[in-house]
Amino acid sequence: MSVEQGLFYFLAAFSVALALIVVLAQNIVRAAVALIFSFCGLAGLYILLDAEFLAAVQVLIYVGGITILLLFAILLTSRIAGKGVRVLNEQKVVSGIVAVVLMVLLGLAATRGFEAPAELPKQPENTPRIGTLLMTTYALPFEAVSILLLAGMVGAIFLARKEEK
Amino acid sequence: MDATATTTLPQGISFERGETGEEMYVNMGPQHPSTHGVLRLLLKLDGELIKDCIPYIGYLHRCHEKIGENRNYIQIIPYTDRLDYLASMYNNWSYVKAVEMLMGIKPPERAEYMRVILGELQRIASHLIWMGTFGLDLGNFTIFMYCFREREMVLDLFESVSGQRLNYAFFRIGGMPMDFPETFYTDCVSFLEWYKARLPEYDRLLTDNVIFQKRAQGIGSLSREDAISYACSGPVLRGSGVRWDLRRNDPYGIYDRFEFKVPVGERGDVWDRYMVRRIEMEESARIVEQALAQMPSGDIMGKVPKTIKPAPGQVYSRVESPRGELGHYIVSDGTPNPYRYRVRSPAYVNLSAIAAMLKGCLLADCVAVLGSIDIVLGEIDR
Amino acid sequence: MDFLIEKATALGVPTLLAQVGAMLAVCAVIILYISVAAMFMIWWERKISAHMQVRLGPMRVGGWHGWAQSIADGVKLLLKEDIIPTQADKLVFALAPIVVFATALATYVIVPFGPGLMVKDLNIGVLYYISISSLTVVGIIMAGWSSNNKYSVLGAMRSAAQAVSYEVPLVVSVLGVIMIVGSLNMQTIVEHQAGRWGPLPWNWMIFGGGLQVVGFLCYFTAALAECNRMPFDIPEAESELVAGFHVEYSGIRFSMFFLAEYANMFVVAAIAVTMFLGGWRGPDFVSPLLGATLGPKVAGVFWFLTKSYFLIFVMMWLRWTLARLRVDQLMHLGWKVLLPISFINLGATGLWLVLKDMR
Amino acid sequence: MKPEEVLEKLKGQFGDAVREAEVKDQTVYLTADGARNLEMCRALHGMGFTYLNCLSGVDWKDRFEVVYNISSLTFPTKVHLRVTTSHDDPRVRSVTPLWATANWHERETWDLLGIRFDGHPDHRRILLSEDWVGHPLRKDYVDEGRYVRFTPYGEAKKAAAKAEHAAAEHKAAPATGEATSEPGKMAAKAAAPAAQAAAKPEAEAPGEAESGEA
Repeated sequence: MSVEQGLFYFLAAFSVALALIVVLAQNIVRAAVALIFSFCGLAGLYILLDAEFLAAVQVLIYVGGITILLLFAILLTSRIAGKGVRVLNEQKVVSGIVAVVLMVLLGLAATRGFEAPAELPKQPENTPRIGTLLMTTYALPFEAVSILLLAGMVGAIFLARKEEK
Repeated sequence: MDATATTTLPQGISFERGETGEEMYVNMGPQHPSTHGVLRLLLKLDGELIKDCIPYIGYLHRCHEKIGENRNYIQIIPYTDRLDYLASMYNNWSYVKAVEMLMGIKPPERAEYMRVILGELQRIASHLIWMGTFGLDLGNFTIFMYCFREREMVLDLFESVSGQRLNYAFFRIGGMPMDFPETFYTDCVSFLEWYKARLPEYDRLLTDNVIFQKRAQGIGSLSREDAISYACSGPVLRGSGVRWDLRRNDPYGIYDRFEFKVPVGERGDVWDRYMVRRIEMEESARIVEQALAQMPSGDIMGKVPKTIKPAPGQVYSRVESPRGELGHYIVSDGTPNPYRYRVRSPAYVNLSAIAAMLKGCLLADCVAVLGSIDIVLGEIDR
Repeated sequence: MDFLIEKATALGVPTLLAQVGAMLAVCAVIILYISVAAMFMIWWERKISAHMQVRLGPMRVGGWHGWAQSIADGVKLLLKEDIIPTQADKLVFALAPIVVFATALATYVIVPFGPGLMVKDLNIGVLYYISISSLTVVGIIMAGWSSNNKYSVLGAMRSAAQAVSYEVPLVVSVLGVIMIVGSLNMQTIVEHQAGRWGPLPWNWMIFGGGLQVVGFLCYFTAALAECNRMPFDIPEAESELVAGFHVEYSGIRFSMFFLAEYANMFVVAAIAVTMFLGGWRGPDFVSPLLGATLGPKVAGVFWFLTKSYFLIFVMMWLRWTLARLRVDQLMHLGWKVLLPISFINLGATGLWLVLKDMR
Repeated sequence: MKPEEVLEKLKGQFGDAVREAEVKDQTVYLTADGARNLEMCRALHGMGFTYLNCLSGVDWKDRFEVVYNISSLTFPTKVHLRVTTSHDDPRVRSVTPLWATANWHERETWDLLGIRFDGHPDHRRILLSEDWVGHPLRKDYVDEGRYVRFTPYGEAKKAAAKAEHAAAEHKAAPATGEATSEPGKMAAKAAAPAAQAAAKPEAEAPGEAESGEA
């Protein structure tokens, strides 16, 4: 077992364990903190796949941006911070079935759907390639996503704006 | 932060109900580095915006006035030191002036000059400490150390005169207990030279600093009418645009002999109060210089009976202390103790206007507004 | 690090052992460096502030100008009782300083101390720094929230808001340099700043390399805010919030925050030097003495540290001179002043590059 | 405005309510009936006396006096107005609507001397804690020697109720105290010294229990 393999198993177990805490934790702030570390574990997995850019963006956007804002929102609405949150509700059975089905589907897709390459192609400098692709082949989807985000931003500003009297 | 904060309102207190109903209550103090002592402000906030403010005072209360009623007239002098402990000379001055008025004593001219010199040096020292702590409130550490350097020099001068550095108890009813030492004149002149050269230094560090200006301008405004209605005095009143200085408008002692400017502000905000004090720091130095030049020789103690027993009567005397109008109201019934002894402390009255100043400010401005009033809790709580 | 691994495998050590051993060795070196450098910086800041304020600062411990004061303070902090408030969330409370310190540690990976002298020459160097530095806020929020103290929560929230707002101008101001160089790799960026600019011996980014003066100023301002340094030290404003997010911490946990703060200061200055001030480039004056292999490395480290510590000195200088901004003024500066300026800088740089290509 | 003019105007308007009047230097010394203090102050305020320097109270054992030191920012005349009120039920009208500064002065006078100001917007103690018994600047105030009763807000009420209960048991509480908003404290204060002394152990008991626990 090489270092890479060992690291992979460690990071995978780490991410899954923390993801479980996110779902099961009674305390919402603790869940958010666990989410952060789970994301970090995923970033580690990306690095093992030589997708360094993706890893950095994962940390920057998901950890540095989204989860921080999440925590911020939790702290601002002080009533839910520090209080216990019910993890299970009445629809235990239904949700359990859905979860199992989803897991089976994903497992099937992972094992049968794609053909796993025998060896990952080594991409020493994938960041410039991503940049070039985004600006040439995928320019249209890229711009479409930008417009979507812009619309989201406008909506957020509209909602947050105070009513003028 | 805490939703339960609303339930900790003390009994008998009710804020007016706001429109949004999303107010929260924050206690500032009594243990807080920016309240300059033990002052507690209960703030009603809408987000960061201050909607209302209730000050709680009295943590240092020692019933100074009751103590005064149980001491004879001379014994009270050292107690007055403890009122405004940053400007003890003025407490002495206001008190002995009240007793002198009650007894019809006129101190000799040389004593009056000594009083003016010591008083104006005290004003410089007090304004220096205010400027330093005000800078500290707004996050500028260095000005604090600079101001303390010069204040130490003033205290050295006072030590050479009275042997004390903080609570001098140096004024006597009818004059002064002892003359200046020989070295005082040269020391004082060299201090003033040094001090006047330092003022532009403070300007470069604090007054001209854009961040500092942004923090001070346009916040904590007190209108002219409000300032008069709240009977604010000193730099707070002058900052609101009222040209009123007891040294000029109701000259006591020998203040009509000196030439000095009375600075006033325009908008009554924190910046105006800052600038008024900043200019007063120069003017006080000018007054000391003039007084040193004019100083006559002669007695320093007037004719005072052995036992101080004023005839029955009452008097309200006031002086312009660094914080404003410091008044003593004394009722005599002919015994060696005052029958009623009341202190009108300027910081107490100025602080009562804080709710008017704070309305509409941000929470972070609270520190600046409080600093601009220049409170001394020893005087407020008495 | 690769160099160490190669040496070790050449000596017959198994790969796995070599890799783990090299990692541990490098980590130990970095921790040692951070501790010593932070202690030095603390002492230095005390001396600088003291001399700016007509004081002397520490004078006793260790003899000459109290040089051992920081060591004494460090030992004292380590020996102090470790107090955890009863109402605190103990797990998060204990983890927070570790997170803050670990992120500070991780950013040292891409600091190019000299030619070839860096822990790992990552292709995504700058991006790595930006993403890791955003983790610090997580630690701060954890600390603020778990302390169960109103003031520390306020401090943590202010800190988070500040870091999120200032990260945007920080990244955008750095983008100009990345566009000019065309790489995120730290060593490549330094290499790009080689050569002369007219009569001047510097082809640095802020000079001939790219005229990124505006970018540098934007970066430096935003970096000050990222480090919570004056005039942006609102999260820990003493006169408003007492001490901000770490008000409940004591002993060794507090010292970790303290070390991380100074470690971050150094990293911020080091990145600024690398991106804008020519990195470790400078006159090589030691090669004649030490030979061609060691000489450039020593000179590089010398110049790199000199430049970095000069920037740190500027940061301290600002701290002891300026007053503190108000929260809304801080946000105003970040969003309405720095961000537009850095965008204009970015656009102008792009235009310049296009025009240069056309010529 | 000259001091004599002020005096003349006031005498013309209020007649007998002005009891003693004297002009010394620039100051008008007046003694007046406490019942008409607000009208008199309003008249002075209308004459241009916009600045209330000081407001104090004096306990003359048989009566209380409230003293107003009023001046103007435009002319040098000052007014020293003393209004008298009874010793059993000292109360005058509040002048806070005229001068905002009177707010704290009147609160302090209530706190230390126990003079009530009708129409005051925020009639609370200011320097002493909410649950203090008595008014220290009164000449007949008996020092408790040791102050052990400070309690947080919620318990202040309880302590006051206890004191009231104790006072009522000794049948010494006069009816005057009942009208106030803080009946417990007033009752305890207005009670004869004997009743107060008897009430003391009762009131002190919780404090001692606390210190015992500590």
